[in-house]
Amino acid sequence: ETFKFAMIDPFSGPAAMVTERIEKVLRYGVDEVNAEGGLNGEKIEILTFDNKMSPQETAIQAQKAIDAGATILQTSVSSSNTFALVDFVRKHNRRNPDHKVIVFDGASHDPAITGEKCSYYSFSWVLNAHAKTAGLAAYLKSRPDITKVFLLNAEGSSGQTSRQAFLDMVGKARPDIEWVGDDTHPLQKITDFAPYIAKIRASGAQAVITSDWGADLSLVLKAAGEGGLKAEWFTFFSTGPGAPTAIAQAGLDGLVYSVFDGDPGLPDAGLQAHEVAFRAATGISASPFPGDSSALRALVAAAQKAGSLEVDPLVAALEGSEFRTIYGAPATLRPEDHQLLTQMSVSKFAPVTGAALDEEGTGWGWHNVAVIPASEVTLPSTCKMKRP
Amino acid sequence: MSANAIEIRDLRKSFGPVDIIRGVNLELRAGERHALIGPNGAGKSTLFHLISGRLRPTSGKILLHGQEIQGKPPARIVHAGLSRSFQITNIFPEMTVLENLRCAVLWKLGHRYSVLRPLGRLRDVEAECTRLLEELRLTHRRTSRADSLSYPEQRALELGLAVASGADTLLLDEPMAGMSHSETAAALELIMAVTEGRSLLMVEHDMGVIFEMADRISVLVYGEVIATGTPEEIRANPAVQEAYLGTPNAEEAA
Amino acid sequence: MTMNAIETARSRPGQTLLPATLPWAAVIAVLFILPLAFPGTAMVSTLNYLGTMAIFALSYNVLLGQTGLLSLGHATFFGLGGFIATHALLGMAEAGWAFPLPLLPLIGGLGAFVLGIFGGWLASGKGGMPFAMITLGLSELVYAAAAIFPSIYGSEEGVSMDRMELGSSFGMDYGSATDIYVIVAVWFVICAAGLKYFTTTPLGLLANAVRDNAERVEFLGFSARRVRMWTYAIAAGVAGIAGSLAAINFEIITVIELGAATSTLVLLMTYIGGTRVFFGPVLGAVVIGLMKVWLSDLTPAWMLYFGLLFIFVVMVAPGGLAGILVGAGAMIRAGRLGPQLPLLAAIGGLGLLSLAGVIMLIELGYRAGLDAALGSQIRILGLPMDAHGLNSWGLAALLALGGALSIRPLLSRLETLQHRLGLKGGDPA
Amino acid sequence: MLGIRDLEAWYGKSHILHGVTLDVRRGEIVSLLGRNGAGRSTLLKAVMGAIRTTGRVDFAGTDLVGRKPHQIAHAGIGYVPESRDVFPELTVRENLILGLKPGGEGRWSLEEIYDLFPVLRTRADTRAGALSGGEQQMLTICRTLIGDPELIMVDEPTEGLAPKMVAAIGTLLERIAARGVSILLVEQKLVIALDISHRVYVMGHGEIVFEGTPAALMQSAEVRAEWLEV
Amino acid sequence: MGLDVLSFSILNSVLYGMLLFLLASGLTLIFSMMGVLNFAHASFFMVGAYLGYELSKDIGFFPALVLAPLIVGVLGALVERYGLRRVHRFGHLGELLFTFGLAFVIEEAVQMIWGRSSQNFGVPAALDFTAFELFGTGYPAFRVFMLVVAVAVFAGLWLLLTKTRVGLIVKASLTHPEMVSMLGHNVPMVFMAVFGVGSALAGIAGVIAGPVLVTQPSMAASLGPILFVIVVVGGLGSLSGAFIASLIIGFIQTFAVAIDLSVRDVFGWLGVSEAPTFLGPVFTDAWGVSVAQLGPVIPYLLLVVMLIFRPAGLVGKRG
Ligand SMILES: Nc1ncnc2c1ncn2[C@@H]1O[C@H](COP(=O)(O)OP(=O)(O)OP(=O)(O)O)[C@@H](O)[C@H]1O
Ligand SMILES: Nc1ncnc2c1ncn2[C@@H]1O[C@H](COP(=O)(O)OP(=O)(O)OP(=O)(O)O)[C@@H](O)[C@H]1O
Ligand SMILES: [Mg+2]
Ligand SMILES: [Mg+2]
Repeated sequence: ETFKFAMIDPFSGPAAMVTERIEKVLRYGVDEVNAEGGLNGEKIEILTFDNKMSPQETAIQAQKAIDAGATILQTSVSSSNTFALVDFVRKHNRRNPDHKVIVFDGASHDPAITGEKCSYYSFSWVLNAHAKTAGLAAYLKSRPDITKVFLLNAEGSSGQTSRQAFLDMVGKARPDIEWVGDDTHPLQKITDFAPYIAKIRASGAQAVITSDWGADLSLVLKAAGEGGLKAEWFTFFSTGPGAPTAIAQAGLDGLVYSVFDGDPGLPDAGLQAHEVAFRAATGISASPFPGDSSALRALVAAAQKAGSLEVDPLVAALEGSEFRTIYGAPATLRPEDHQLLTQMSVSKFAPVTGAALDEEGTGWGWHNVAVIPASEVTLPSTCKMKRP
Repeated sequence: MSANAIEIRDLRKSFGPVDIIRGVNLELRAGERHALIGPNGAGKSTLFHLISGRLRPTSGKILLHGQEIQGKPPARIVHAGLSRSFQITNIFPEMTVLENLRCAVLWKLGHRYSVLRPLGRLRDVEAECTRLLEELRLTHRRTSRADSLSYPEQRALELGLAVASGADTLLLDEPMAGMSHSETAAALELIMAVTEGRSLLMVEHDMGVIFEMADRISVLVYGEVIATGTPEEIRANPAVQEAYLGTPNAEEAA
Repeated sequence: MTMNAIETARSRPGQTLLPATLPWAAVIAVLFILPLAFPGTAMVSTLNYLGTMAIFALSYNVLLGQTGLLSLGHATFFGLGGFIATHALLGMAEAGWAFPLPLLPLIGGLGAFVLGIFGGWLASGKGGMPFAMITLGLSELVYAAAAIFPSIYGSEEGVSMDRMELGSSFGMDYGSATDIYVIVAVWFVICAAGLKYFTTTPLGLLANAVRDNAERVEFLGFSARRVRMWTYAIAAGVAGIAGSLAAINFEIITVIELGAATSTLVLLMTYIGGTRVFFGPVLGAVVIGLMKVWLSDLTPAWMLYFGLLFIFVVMVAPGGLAGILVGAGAMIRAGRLGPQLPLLAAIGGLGLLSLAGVIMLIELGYRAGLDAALGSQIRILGLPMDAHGLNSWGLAALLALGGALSIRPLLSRLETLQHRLGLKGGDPA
Repeated sequence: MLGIRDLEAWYGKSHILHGVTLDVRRGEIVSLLGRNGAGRSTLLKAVMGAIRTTGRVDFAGTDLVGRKPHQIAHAGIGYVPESRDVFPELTVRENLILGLKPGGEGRWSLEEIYDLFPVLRTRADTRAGALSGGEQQMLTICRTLIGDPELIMVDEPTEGLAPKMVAAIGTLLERIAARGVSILLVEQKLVIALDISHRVYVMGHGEIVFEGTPAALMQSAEVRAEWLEV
Repeated sequence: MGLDVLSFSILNSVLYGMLLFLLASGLTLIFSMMGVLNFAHASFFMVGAYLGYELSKDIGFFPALVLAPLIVGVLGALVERYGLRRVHRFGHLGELLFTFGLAFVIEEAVQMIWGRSSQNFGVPAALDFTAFELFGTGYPAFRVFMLVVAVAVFAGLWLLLTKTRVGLIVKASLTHPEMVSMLGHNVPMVFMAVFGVGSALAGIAGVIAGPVLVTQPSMAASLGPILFVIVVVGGLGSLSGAFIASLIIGFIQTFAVAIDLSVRDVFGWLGVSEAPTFLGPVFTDAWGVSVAQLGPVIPYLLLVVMLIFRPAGLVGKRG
């Protein structure tokens, strides 16, 4: 008898690149937990289901996961799938009160998941876009030299939510900033960003803020390097796969900042040890995906506290649980909206020397420039949760 | 209604700089069998294309029962009562003979684009198709795919499609092309039978056929009608001999 | 007699020779038995998915098989139907109207039909490649519009609904997948019967005529464009019904459902199933649908198998799976299968061996390359193998190549035999 | 020049030619007559390697059976099919260019071809598919001629031609033969064939049933009655 | 728009257009000659990029620029010989679907071999410098190199098509393969060669584009559809048409970004400053749409309009 943890993510198609890494992080964490006795003595078993990056397919696969006996359904890649899963489980739990399941949101960062769509059975294990923007705003207060900023975001809810947050929150924190550009581009459709770079340069921007990720981010950074653009880049997802390679190739030495829950540049011994061990085992960095480890750590504690692996006691125990993230930072899961609260880190990407951790074999790595405490990135809950 | 089924007035057609039809005047009297002959490349098929709406004329008029049809799309011209066959067999190869004919009779029986009743229940369609199959001597092939028919059978079907649409005016473009003597004779008999009571304009190179079936003959040379008359008049016309027949007895060679 | 035998020697899988009512009885019987045979919610909701895709594929075949039109954007109507139905449900639920859920596809279908008339009017001036390209362009436009109108399409996350909000009707509250199964099954029978009926109507016949020889149709008094437009609209309407059913089943509809990937999927289903047999697309939808939903559990390489299956069908069975079945059925009835059986069995056996080899090669390849992190030890088809072991690779290659090579002489013997039996036309040159 | 021995040929499973033996000598015009369906066209296709064949086809010292059509064409055999196989999407000039062998022009230059049929010159840039039926027939013959074959096999070249043109084709064939090109002619119109041929063969049911001079054929009323439709 | 933005945009348009042309040239070649709408063309492009990356690690960029396309060409020829040729007799639909399946297989195979992450394929050192300065900013030499290669390919293909009979043979063979072979042409060889050359062109484009774009498994899918737009808008099978269409699309996509304009601005000039509310949120949605967002859509609009009003395309002569 095992405790079944289902991972419902795109295991094929372009997005599989991300899934693949998340799976490694998760398996590594589960192996650790199982080695120490599992959840109250029960081993965790990972089941994987390919949702092919489609919300509809997510529903099919979720049903399969439930039939296979999974207690926790986790999805990480893309908020659209997360929404679909949260919705599916909300209805499922209502229609099948004897077979309830829990949703873990492992990496998607749309604030709506713990905001208007929040659900008693869903938990978000990463900081959301609003929190990250708050972190960015806090950091920019220490950079009065930056006054001309260009906004570049993708179409679609994720890019547009971030864009609005930048305008509101950064604008409020730094009223002196002039928005010299505000472009929305199609999602994952642009093959050559050179025109955008020309426009950014012409605007005289000192910095670009972007919520782009994946191929879009790699392409835009490459184009920036090629076009000789010297502006600084503030990004959420440049620790993710592909981006470090692109930055190093583009030669954007010290120009790209990661504003994220954490990164390998943080001076924490535990983190360093974890990264080294993890890289030795899997060949990739663990830092871009902190959600899985956080979820597992909270789960172990909650299982102990609840003394049961039944859904309702587990959910009750998960609420308000406190633990440390892989970055070594204290974190809590806020009971009101099931949103993770923790500190943030701002780092920039530049060449490293010696035994320091480099990324994707580029010889470049993250250098921490600031840690933003949790208090600065904690925003009030907007969730109106229906509790059973 | 005019006494002429088709009346063509000063019709012209050019492709780019080349004038192919250069002021054709032609009358097809109601109920007559009229043959159109002329050297290769004279423009006979082009004239048929112009009349039937496959091509638009550059200038001139075409009247069908007194109604102007030049430049109209083919379907409209069919509605006005004219239908044609093609020099190169032009049927529905992957459908059965029966289905070919069904398509052809649908419009005249008023069923058009209907989805109201299945074809099997349309008595009038079935009756008409049965009659046509009989007439074309294709009854034994009714469920064969059209592309599995022998060449003369395909030509018969081609003719059937033209006849089936119920038009009272028919244009046939070399209906016997590629047939042997005995096949030609059979085809001629068939054509005579199915065109009974209709006006017919037909292109053919086989002089034997033409002199046997035509009430009148027009000769088209370089895009102009150089002569129209009874078979005897045409045979005797020196200009026709010069332009088309070659030596006076060349027709025996054919 | 024309020399270009290549153009004319197209596939000619004959009409099915089964009595007309038999497949229908079989279909209805199967629809009854299925949910009993496969309990479990996931299985039922998979069946629901297959049912909707089967309707979708049938609608696509109105274009591809019946009218000879290659649409690269049929999913547009599947998706739009789904959005229309979803918004209708949301609107009616908010207004508090009582509308029986099973009739919701009517709204989606009607909406898609009307849009289909418009799209068909634009696209059907020509057949062939221009038609394919216009449908591609139109569907890309509709897809791109989704990014511009998030209030209709709901951004990437789509629009979700709760199908129970319309209340109970027909004695069901629509909470369980089984209720939805009833809806899908009934709609499947309605759509299949309707489309089958359509093939027997004058317009259905004209669609065939347009496929065969669009120009000649004009000289019979019909407008090929109008025929295309109406068949396009009908196909769109049925696709809209399928899309509505998908929306009801998943309770969410997203722009992915009207994108190129979905259009491709339905094309694959229809073609692999077989375009010249009425139920062919259904077969394709079931096979591909199952592969899509279940194969991804068994192997990370499912997309590769998908592509290979597709290439295989295109190369050796242009009549699709249904074409093979119909051909085999005809042979059995003609009593011609008997003499071929030993050879066929040998070919089948070797084919399976070769297939096993190919599967091993692919799985080993994935383990050696992409999934190297999972370790080199792997069980393939029950055999323990090692992605870094020479033996494993050798065995796989031996099976794959050996099987394929030893099949070749057998295939030519089969061909000679079929010649002797008078089954094969066409000259070997 | 061309020596056909015991040629058998099949369309798929149907056996059409049953051991045909036939010779064409250099510069000779030989006609192959027979009823519809006798197998004359099939013989030409068999020589060209387009269908399954057994037997021998000796041409200029080599056996052509089993060779690919393009190799047979290279060996020096030109073929004018009975259906007008012009390339409809190409222009008249392009059609002719495709007939050229890699070495360029031989006995017949492009200009000379145009002189033979002036209408082709005026239509040089017209899509071949738009040509009249008769013009397509001329084009097909010319396309083969320009490839400079040693032997040319013509299948019903006068089909669909106006009477005046029919006579012209006869003259043309004689001119071709006068340049040392052998001709194997399949023809329906007996008068033309007998008029220009040196020798004739009559074919029936896939076999040669008569061989001799035109005069001999004219004398043999039974042969004509039984194997020809006149 | 300042002069600097304008001149940079023009440069970028031309270069992006040329990149598209490099890719579209092979597709046009295959499509125009063989009538095969090759859905796997972008996949060959991707294989070219990966091979270019792999080979340039060992033998350097320029040898790789020669060798990788050759390998891709041979691959293409093999695909034609053992795949397409068999399917040919089932008509164009069969061929199209075959390439469809092939695209799947190639994409998966590439991932199986190289993984799903992007490859570290950078601009070669020899071309990693500034070609010239414009308004104080340098322009990378590699992009200029790309332009040169594109023009060379255009010229080479043009010669191939106009100075040899290959084009005629293939075109004629589409409808009458037996007749063409009876005129002495080895039709199967020519088909194989054409497909091979077309694929090799995709390979060249891959090696060139690999360092500029990101070498990753999704690079095929993201470029595929736009290539069809180019081939169709240019006029089926017209090389110069494809050249012009590539440039047009390059300009559209670049200038759509450069022009800062949204629906709101346009109505602003007309004196309407707020979105009408009577149709609910639909108008508010449309209000914020900018030209930059429409950029990627315009080609498809062009495609549809073109097919409706001028199906032969820009330069197509034969409808
Ligand atoms: N689209 C076109 N472009 C240029 N020339 C054309 C076109 N269509 C036809 N022609 C020319 O018009 C002339 C008349 O052709 P048409 O087919 O009408 O001749 P025809 O009298 O039917 O001859 P035949 O008896 O040989 O069939 C021919 O010379 C042909 O080349
Ligand atoms: N592609 C084919 N497949 C099967 N049988 C064929 C095919 N072509 C011709 N035949 C048959 O072969 C026989 C000989 O045909 P062939 O074309 O050689 O005759 P022919 O003497 O040239 O007559 P015609 O005057 O009709 O041209 C006929 O019985 C015909 O039906
Ligand atoms: Mg004509
Ligand atoms: Mg013949």
